[in-house]
This record gives sequence, structure tokens and C-alpha cells, in this order.
Amino acid sequence: MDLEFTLEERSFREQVRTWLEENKPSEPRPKSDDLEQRNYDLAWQRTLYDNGWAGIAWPKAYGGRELGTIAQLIWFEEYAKAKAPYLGANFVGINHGGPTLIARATEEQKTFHLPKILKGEVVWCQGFSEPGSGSDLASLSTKAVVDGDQLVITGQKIWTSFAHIADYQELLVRTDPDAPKHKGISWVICDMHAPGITIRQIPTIIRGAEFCEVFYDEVRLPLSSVVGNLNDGWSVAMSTLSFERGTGFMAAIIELTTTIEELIDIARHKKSPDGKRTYFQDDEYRRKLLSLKAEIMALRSATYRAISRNMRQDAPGPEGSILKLVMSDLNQKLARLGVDILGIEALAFGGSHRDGGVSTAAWLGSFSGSIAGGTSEIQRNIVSERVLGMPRG
Amino acid sequence: MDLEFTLEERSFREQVRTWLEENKPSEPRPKSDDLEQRNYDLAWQRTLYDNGWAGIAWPKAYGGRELGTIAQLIWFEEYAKAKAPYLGANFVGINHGGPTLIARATEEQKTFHLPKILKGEVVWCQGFSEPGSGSDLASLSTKAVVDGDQLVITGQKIWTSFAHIADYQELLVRTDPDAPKHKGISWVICDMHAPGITIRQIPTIIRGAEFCEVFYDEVRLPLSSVVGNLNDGWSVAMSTLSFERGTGFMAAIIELTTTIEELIDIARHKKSPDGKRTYFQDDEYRRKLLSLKAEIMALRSATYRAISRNMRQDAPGPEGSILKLVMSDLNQKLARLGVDILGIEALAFGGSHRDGGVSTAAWLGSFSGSIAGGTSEIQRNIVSERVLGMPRG
Amino acid sequence: MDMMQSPEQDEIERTVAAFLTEKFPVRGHGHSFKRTEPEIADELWQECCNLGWLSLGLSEEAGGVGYGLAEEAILFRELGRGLAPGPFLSGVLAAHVAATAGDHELVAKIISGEVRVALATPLNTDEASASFSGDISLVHTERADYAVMITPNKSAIYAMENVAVEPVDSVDISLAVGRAKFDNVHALHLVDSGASSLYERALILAAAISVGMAIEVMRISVEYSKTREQFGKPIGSFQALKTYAAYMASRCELAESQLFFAALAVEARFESARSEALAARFNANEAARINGEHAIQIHGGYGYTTEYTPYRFVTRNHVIERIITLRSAVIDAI
Amino acid sequence: MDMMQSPEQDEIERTVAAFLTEKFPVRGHGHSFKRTEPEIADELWQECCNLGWLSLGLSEEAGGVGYGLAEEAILFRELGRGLAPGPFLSGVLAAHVAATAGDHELVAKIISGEVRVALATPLNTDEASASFSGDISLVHTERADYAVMITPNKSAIYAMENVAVEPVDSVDISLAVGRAKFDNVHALHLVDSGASSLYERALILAAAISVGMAIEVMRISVEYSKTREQFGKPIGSFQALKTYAAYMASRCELAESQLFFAALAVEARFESARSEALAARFNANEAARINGEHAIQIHGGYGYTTEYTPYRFVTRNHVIERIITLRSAVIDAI
Repeated sequence: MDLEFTLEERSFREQVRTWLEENKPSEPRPKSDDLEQRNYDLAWQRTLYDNGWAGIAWPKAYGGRELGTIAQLIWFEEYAKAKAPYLGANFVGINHGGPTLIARATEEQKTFHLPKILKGEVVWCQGFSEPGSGSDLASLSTKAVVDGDQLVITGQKIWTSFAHIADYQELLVRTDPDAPKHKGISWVICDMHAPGITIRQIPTIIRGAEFCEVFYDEVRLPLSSVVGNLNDGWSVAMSTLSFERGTGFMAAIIELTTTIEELIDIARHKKSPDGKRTYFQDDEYRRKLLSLKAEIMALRSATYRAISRNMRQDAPGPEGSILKLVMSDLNQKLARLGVDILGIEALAFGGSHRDGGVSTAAWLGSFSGSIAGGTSEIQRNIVSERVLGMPRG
Repeated sequence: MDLEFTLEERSFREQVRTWLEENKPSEPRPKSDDLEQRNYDLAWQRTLYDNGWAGIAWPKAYGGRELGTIAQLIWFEEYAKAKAPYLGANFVGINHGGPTLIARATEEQKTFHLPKILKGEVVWCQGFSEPGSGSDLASLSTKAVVDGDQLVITGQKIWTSFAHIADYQELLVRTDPDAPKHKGISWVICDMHAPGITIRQIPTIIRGAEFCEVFYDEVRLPLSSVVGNLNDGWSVAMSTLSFERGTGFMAAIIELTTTIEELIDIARHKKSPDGKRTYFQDDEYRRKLLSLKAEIMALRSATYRAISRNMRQDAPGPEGSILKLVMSDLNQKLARLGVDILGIEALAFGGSHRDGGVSTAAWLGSFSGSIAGGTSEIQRNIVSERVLGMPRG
Repeated sequence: MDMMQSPEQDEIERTVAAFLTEKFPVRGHGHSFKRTEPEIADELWQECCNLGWLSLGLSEEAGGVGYGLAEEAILFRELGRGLAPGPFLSGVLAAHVAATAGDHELVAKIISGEVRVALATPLNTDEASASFSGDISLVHTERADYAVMITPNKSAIYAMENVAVEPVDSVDISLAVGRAKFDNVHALHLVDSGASSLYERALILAAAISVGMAIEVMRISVEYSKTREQFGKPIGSFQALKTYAAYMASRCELAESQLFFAALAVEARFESARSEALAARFNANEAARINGEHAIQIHGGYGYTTEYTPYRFVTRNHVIERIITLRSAVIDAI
Repeated sequence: MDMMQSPEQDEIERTVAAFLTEKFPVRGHGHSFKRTEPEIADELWQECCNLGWLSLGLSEEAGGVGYGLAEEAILFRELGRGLAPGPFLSGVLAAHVAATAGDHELVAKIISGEVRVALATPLNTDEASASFSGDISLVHTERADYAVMITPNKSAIYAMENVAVEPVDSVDISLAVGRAKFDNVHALHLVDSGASSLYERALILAAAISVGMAIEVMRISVEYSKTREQFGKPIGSFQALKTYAAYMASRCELAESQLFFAALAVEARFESARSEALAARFNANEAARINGEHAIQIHGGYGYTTEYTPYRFVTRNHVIERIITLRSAVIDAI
């Protein structure tokens, strides 16, 4: 066991920190959920690329730095500490679609797509969930029929962030309706400009509309859009996470850490409702703040440990579900404590949860943590069945 | 809606209060889990009977007072407020077996058994749970075979309080192994002195051994011991609770109320670990105490409401499960807060949880609340399925 | 002793509920992220006043209907259940303050709907006063002629004509929320809160709103769980959701029971009346808050949208738990 | 950066665990409600000392094995998992205090098992002093020649020869617990806690015991849930129990990670070392306490008996969470 970073790693951290401090955009990311956001996000990605910071762990052949897991971890940590812009429209390409292509795509697919992603030329989105397939993702029913050298897609996806400003989509479709549910799915690169696609933005409680519904009406894609083998899409989708080995999680931890410190600072200065002392002088609030801080510290430590564990094995284990489960619980607790301490000020909607920090909007945003990307109920099932070996229901 | 009691009810309350104050035993109930307890409990029951306080709502024909639900409620309230002795070995006869007999037994059975119970001549115990049938009570397998005018019983029961000092048992046995599980059970009065019965006391975390295992090796009982029809025992067992209409619950509420007040009083005087102020001056502990007090008040109000509801219907509804669920949660919270405030003093085992009050033993005793008489997991299923109509799993 | 509603009380519940369902159906706001319509349409407000909603619990001598606090609590529980907008709570409380002060003319204007009253919560003090200075949080600021402030010892009505209200971009866009700095604003009326149990009434009616929300947000969640299917069966058949639902029901049962116990205790002038009222508020707030949180979780992604209604209860509760007295002060006084 | 155990650390874990399983199997006490046997048999105590358990983390110059705090934490996690009785924690801490004071003779006597040390927790002050007066809670009083007291700023060793110990009927009957009133008792050694990170070490090793208990009580509960059947299937297949178990695993994962992070942070002399150690203690206490509560619930009626073992973890934790520093003081200093 060892908490030290090597000289090389420390020097890399120093470079990242300095560059981000000097080069992160001075303009905040637009809140408009439209092309303005797309332009901002892509321009920032281009800047990262031009300065050699795109694709820290991606192969050099496609424009990445091809550094190891620890460098990736350092990048995420420093990125979050610098409060550099939320990845926004680049998120799926950089953290999800791109890594999947690296793991499973053909040379041709990789050569075509990966540099575009790193250079900030395209926006990717995800097409996994469907109205009838949320927690039970594998029950998806959007169908793709092979017609010569084409796939003809009909169906509907939901909760697709940034679909309305995206160029490509990592899309799960059912290519064999007769196979068992995990065996008839394919992972497809969908051209979002193809005819037959319509998009509807969904309004959310954080007063945004980055989530979309996507409708496919006989959308034709070349058969060569399939990544991995036809009907093997479930395994392709599951291979995504193994790439970053949990380092991406560190960014969220840093945000939590920054926010609890911010809230403690607010509590040290803000008078409690009786006007006689600060919230931090109130024993109840102080202990809530500090015990939450202790839990966040432990989550940080567990994330380090998960990364260490993942570095020793090919694929990350189900323990990652513990981190996600606890993360969303702690984030909700923190956001709730935030609006408690804001008191009457919290009546105003204020800020945006993507900026992190303490706000009513951040509290509303925190509700999504235990739903998106696999509900907490599903995470608990995974932990109990796959980490602890308890029997299925 | 109305919180007032009638003049008659208030006068009854006054009589109960005065009598209990003047006549409750000065000797505490022995903690010995043996015949000494039996003698104490039966003597106290006899005193109640002799003074006209046995069987407040039981028919006059069997020695009861035949008063209504409100009188029963008042009795339980005043009994708890007076800190009169825990019913102990009389519990099953008075609150469970007796009421079942009143609801379902033959005239002969009632005439024989009920006066004995009221007069403190016999101890009853319960034989429902089995090692393999806890939450799934109806899966019980202790079998009873009809042999002429006798039942021959073989099997095992567990968690039978006071079996080792009991004379009779309300016993559930399987009389038809081929019927669906709820349809082949009979409710039997078992003579605990019958040959073939052996008893083993089970040691518990509260350092007592009132729970027993009871083993039946071809125990012969007259067929006339069956209450209700053969194979109709499940419905007999379910009819028990309808008798007291939830009033018995009030005694437990009064105990909770007394204990939270006692704990608040301790907190007002006991210095917190830093030695600088009392626990009640510590905002965290004060708010924990007072919010728990508020929850206990609400549970009291809900109990009043449940009694009011039950007075309007033949059988109590599944809402009673809410009271039991919340009761055990609050009792555990209270007991835990108790040992927190006792601090280092709580290292000593101390008192007995049956005396109520704040003690380490009470904390250990509180663990049983969410297990005995139907676990909290089962109560939540009942509430969701039978109160809210959610679908079975 | 009978804690169940009488047939007459059931009738009040039914009438109010039917009116609300027809006139104020609970809907998501969709893409409307700011308030564009009035908090309550004038004719609707008038209709509600004509139904006697502001004077239900006012004595007949004071021009009211003459029911008790329990009936008022039933009304407000239904208003909470239906997420009714409009200055009902502040109107009722102001009418009671005016009646206590003997100003029958003002009572008449309030209960007839002729004047409207905002609800004022002071920020850094816990008492209303004859000449008030300080920061104030206001709800129902729209067209408000007066503001009513109910505090543990004193209750007051202030005229709003010379007060500059700064609008707040309320998290619940269906309510008109604002902030104001009172600078030596003189009370039109200042009365002892104790005299007419004004503080207790405010706590109980606010609690009634919360209880109504807790019940309704549970109901829609349970209904959703019966129809939404995953893994080939209704999600309501999974024990995780049953656990949430069972505790939602428990919170409703306890909070509603305490609400009415407290209302009756206040009417009967129990020594413990204030403590009962505070306990009612505490339990009701917890029920509305936690049930709302579970409702979003049960609705999954849909619960995160403004097209479904769980967020309406969550955001309304966010406002309701911040009126009159904040959480820690409620607990400290139990 | 690597937070996983090295092969050498795995070997320490295996050796200690195997010894404990053989020599100190965890059993229920059945009908024995009072302690009748010594806390630890003399020959067993000697054997453990011979294995170097009291000197694992002591420098070689001080006569120790020369491992770090992480290895000590592994040892104590295993001692916690195996519910080992005996004055291990107090012995190790006292050896470090004596080493800090330069008393190599005492160090040798402690680590060889020649003298035994009780663990003292002061009741109404938070600092050890050269001449101590006040109420003391003691664990491992049996045959104790000394008592060690570790407080945030000062750490001390006191001779027990003239101290009258009043035995406490400990809720965990496998531990010898007592109370004493110190009346101007002079410290044999009084050192700064900061110098050798004594307070941090005490927090971390106590946390290690709790982490071990949290892990083991989870393990036995999960195993039980796989074999116990109700309604025709293992109770571990019900989602209610899966929810408990998933959070038990989460608590273990977080508490254990924080334990080792803190141990490494103390060794590396991070500025935040104390805060990390306090956070380790807090998380470990929560994990041991709540996991123990769930363990009883999962075991149902059997969990309420002294024939099964969940209560052993619950009662041991009850003692462990009351040594060195109580909960609110731990949190306040994070």
C-alpha cells in the first residue's frame, strides 16, 4: 500500500495544473441547451487537442497521449480542481462512445471516428434507454432489420442527452427478436443526420432540456455501422467501462469535496435563523457537515482503492456499483443540507447544478444521481448479487 | 372528530388510577425466569380479579367486566402510566389466547378456561412459530394426526415465551398435510403437562431465557381441544387481534412517552463529554430528543385514530401494521439515543428492558421489536400490499 | 373520543376536493420555466371566497361559517393535496388576526376576497412588532394589499402599499414569492398570538397543507408503481419500492393523525396545545419532504421531468417548509 | 499510488486470521451471562506476544518488527474480525508511548507480554496530564500493571498498583471493563501525542478493529441469508435483505478504504493526517454499529439469542465505540 505518486506523475500533475489554470475558458459554459453550447463545448475540446490534452489514455495512433491509468486519474483530479468546463456535449464521445470504439471497433471505424472526437469536430450522444426499458435495459425493443448492406431502424430512445445537437449516436438496437434478450442486441454507430430521425427535447426540473426523446422511422444506416459482431452488442456495451478503470469517478469526488468545503465556509459565516450564531456554531449543523465531510473523504479513499483494484485486473468488478450508490446518496445528502442552510434564500431557483456548488438548482439536480445510469435500486441488487453472491430473486 | 371522554369514561379513569396507585405491588417483578415469576404474575392477576379489574372487556359470564373499547383503552393507559407490573406470564392468556377463545371457542371450552385465566390460576403460552416457519408462519409443519377421539402431535415450536412455566398453550398444528398451506392448520389447546412434551429455554441478549423451544413427541390431546373447526385454525388465529381493537398498543405508547421524558430529563442534567454543558444544551442531542418526542406524539395520535377506526368496523384493518412498524423503529431510535446519552455509563449491562426506562438492557431489548410478532419486513409488505394495494412479488 | 371524520367533515372534504379537481387540476409545467400567468385567476379566487373558504373556521359573530380548527385543517389538507395556488393560508390567518383585533370591516374585506394578503416570514428575528424593521420573505405577493406575520408571541397585519417587494425566481413557479426590507413599517394590527391560538393555527394549517401533499404524492406514486412495468412485472411488486411506499403510508398516517390531534387539542385548550401544534408541523414537514423525494425516485427519469407531477409536490413543499418558522426553531420549541 | 495490500501484507492478514480462527473461534456465550473465564488465557497471551503482535509497528531500534501503521491496521482489523479479547490495543499503544518516552526497558516488558496494560478513557476532560484526577473508564483491567491514556494533545502511562478499580458488568462479557477514580495519579510517562502521531494511531487502530467487525458481521449475515429459507426460497433473495446487505458492503468498502488511506496519510505526515484519522474512526464506528444492527435483524429471532454470534459483534462494538474519544468529539474535530 502506498499513497505516493512517482516523480514523473507529480511532474505530469504540475503540468496539467499549470496549463489548466492558464488556459481554461474565462467565459462560463452557456446554459442555453442549444447550438451555442455545442460550439462552446467543441471549441474547448479543440483547444485541449491542440495543446496535447485530449485523450490522455487514448492510443497515439488516433491522436491520444497513450498515458496510463494514473495519468488519467491525475487529469480528472486536476480538471475538477481547476473547475474547468463541464464536458457537456463532449461527454459521450470522450468518456463513453470513444472508449467503446477503442475497445471493440474495426481499424476503419476507429481511424474515421476517434480523431474527430478528440479534435472537437463531432458531438456524440447515447441511445440506450427506451420508454419501456429503463432499469431493464436489455428488454429494449427498437428494432433494426438487415436489408442488403443496410440496417433499417424503427423505434424510440429516451433520456438521450444532447441528441438535438449531436452528429453521432452509440445506439443499441434489437437485431434478433427471437434470441434471448441479451443475445439479440447490436451496438451501432448512428448518423444523427440520417433521414427518419426526429427529436424532442424533454423539460426537466433543473429547467433544462438537454435530455431528448429520439424517434426512428425506418432510418437506414450502412451495415458497416455495427461495432463488434451483429447481435453481440450487449457485450460491446458492457466493455465500455473497463477502459477508464474508474478514474472518471474522481472528478465527481473532487466536486463533492469542493462543495462540502464551500458549504462549511457558508455555514461559518451565515447566521442561523435565530440570528444569534452561525450555522457552524449550531451543534446539529456542524456535526451534519463534518460527518458528511468524513463520508466524502471515505468515498474518495474507496475510489482510489477501486482504481488500484482495477489496475490489477482486466475488467473492473461490480464494486464500482458501491461507489455509484454511495456517491448519489452523499450528493443528495449534501445538496439537501445545502438548501437547509441556505434557508429562505433557497426559495430562489438560482445557479445551475452543472456549476456544482451550493444552490437550490444543485439540490434539484441531485435527484438524478440515484436514477440516471442505473438506479440505486439496481446498484444495490448488483452489489448484493455480484459482490456478495446473494441469490437472485 | 372529538378528543373528549364522557363523564362516565372520566370517572372510570379516575377509579382505575386511584386503585392502581394504591394497590400495585410494591415488590418489583422477579427477573428470574422461573417459578418465582409465575407465582408473582399469577398472584397479581388474582388481585386484579378479586378487585374487579380482570377482563375489562371480557363477557361477564366468564368473570369479566364487559365494558367497551374506550374503557379497555383507559385501562391500558392508566396501567402503563402507573407502571404497574409487566403482564409477564399472564400476557398470552389475557391478551391473546383468552380473546381468541372468546371469539371462537365452544361454550364448554370458554366456561372451563376463561375464568381460570382471569383468576390467575393458569399460565398460557403460544405455540405458533417453528424453526423453519418464522416470517412464513403458514408453512408450519408440526403435525397432528387424528387417532379416534385424540390428536397425536409431533414436531417442534420455538420462541414460546414462558413455556417452561405454562399450563396451556395455544398451538397451531398441521392437521391436513395435503391441503393448501393456510387450509390444513388447526388451533389447539395444548395441555403443557401432557406426556411427550420437552422444553428447552433459549438464552437471549437481554440475559434472560423466557423464550423456549418446545418439542412434541407423539403428544396425545383430546380431539375436543380443537378450537373452531378442524383445519380452520388459520382463521381462528387471525381472529385474535380483532378483539382488543388496538387498545393494547396504547400501553406500549405510554411506555415510550414515559421513557422519552425520562431521557430528556437525564439529558437536562447530564454533562456532555466535553464537560462544559448538558446534553440538552447540545443542539444535536436536543433536536434528536425533541424530534423523536414529536414522532412519539404522532404515533400516539395514530393509535387513537386506529382505535377510532376499529370501533367503526368489525375487524381491524391492515393499518395496524403501520403502528407496529413505526413503534419498533421509534423504540429502537429511542433506545439507541438512550445509550448514546448514557455514554460510557452504557458499558454496564444495567436494568432490565421490561422495566422500561433508559438502560443498556433496554437498548438490547429493543432489537426484538422489529423481529417478534412479525418482522418489520413483513409489516412493510402488509402495508404496501394490503393498505396501498401494491401487487404481490 | 373519536379521531375519525364525521359525515359532515367528510362532506367538506368531498366538496373541496371535487372543486379543486375540476378547477385546479395538478399538471406539470412542461417547458414553462418561469411564471407567466397570475398565481390564481381573479374569477377563481372570487369563486373560492364565495364558497367561504377564507371564513370556514371564523366564528359566526365575526362573519364566518363557524366551524372549528379541525374543519379548517380538512380544507387546507385538500388545498395541499390539490396544490392550490393563491393566498388562502395568509387570507385565513389574516382574517383571524383581524377578528382578534375586532376589526370586522377588514375581516369582511378579506373573506369576501376584496383585499388580498401575503404571508410574511421574518428572517432574522422571531417576533412581529408594532413597528417592524428587517428582512422579510413573502409568499403570495401578487396583488397583496396586506401582509400577515404570525410569530410565537405576536401576530400582525402590515399594509403593503409603501413596501417595495423584490420578486424571487421561486423554485415553485406557481407561487408569487418575494423579498422585502421593512423599514419601520407600522402594524395595522398587532395582537397576542396566544389569545386566539394564532401561532398554533398557523402551524396547524401549514401542517395540513403538507399532510395533503404527502398523501397525494404518495397516491400518484403508488398508482404509477402499479402500471409501470420493468423485468416483466409492475415495479410496485419489487420489495424496494414496497419499502418506500410502506414508509410513505406510515408518515402520512402519523402526520395526519397528529394534525387532527393537535387541532382538537388547540380547540380544547390543552396545556400541551402549542407542543402538539409544533409536533404536527414537524411530522407534516417530514412526511411531505421525504414522500416527495421518494415519489421522484419511484417515477425514475419521468420524475425528473416537468411533464410528470412529482416535482410539483417537491417544489411546493420546498416553499411550505420555509414559511412561518424554520425547522430547527420548530423542533427546539417542541 | 496503490491502495491494495501487497503480497507481504496479504501474508500478515492470512497468518493472523489463521491463528485467530484456530485459537479464538467466535462463539455465542449461551446461558453464560457473566464472565467466568479470564479475558485471555495466559499461554495464549504469551503466544500472541511471541508472534510479535504488540511490536509489529514498532521500529527495529525500539525492539519492534519495523512495519508501518498500515500493517498494524491489518493486524487490528483481523483482531476485530475475530473478536479477539485481550489487551492488544492498549499494549500496542503503550509500547508506542514508552518508545516515544525513550523507556526501552518498559517497551521490552510490554511487547514481551511480561506486563499488561489497560486502556483508559477519561470521562470529563479531554486531556491526559502529569498528575491526573478524575473519573476513568477502563477496558482490559484484568492483570493490568499499567493504564495507557491517549488524548488529542497528550498521551500517558499510569501505574495501576495504587488504583482501585471498580469492575463493571460489561455488556460484552468477554472483556474486563472497570471504572476508577484517579486522585492525583502521577504519570509514569507523559508525552506529546503529536510527536509519534499517538492520537492518530489510537484512532486508526480502534477504527481497524471496527472495520474488522463490520466486515465479519456482514459476512456471517450474508452467509446466513443464503441458507435460511422462508416462503420457499433463501431469505437472501428478498430485496429488503439485499438492500441491507448492499449498504453493509458499502459501509465496509468505505470504512476500510478510509482506514488505510488515513494510515498512509499519517505515515506520510500529510497536513490533514489527524482529520483523516478522525474520519477513519467515524466511518468505522458507523459501519460496525449499523452492520451489527442489520446482522441481528437478518438473523431474526436467532439474532436475538446468545447462541448465534451477531450479538457478539454488537456488544463488542458497544465497547469499542466508547474508547479513546466519544462520537461527538470525534466529529467536532474532523
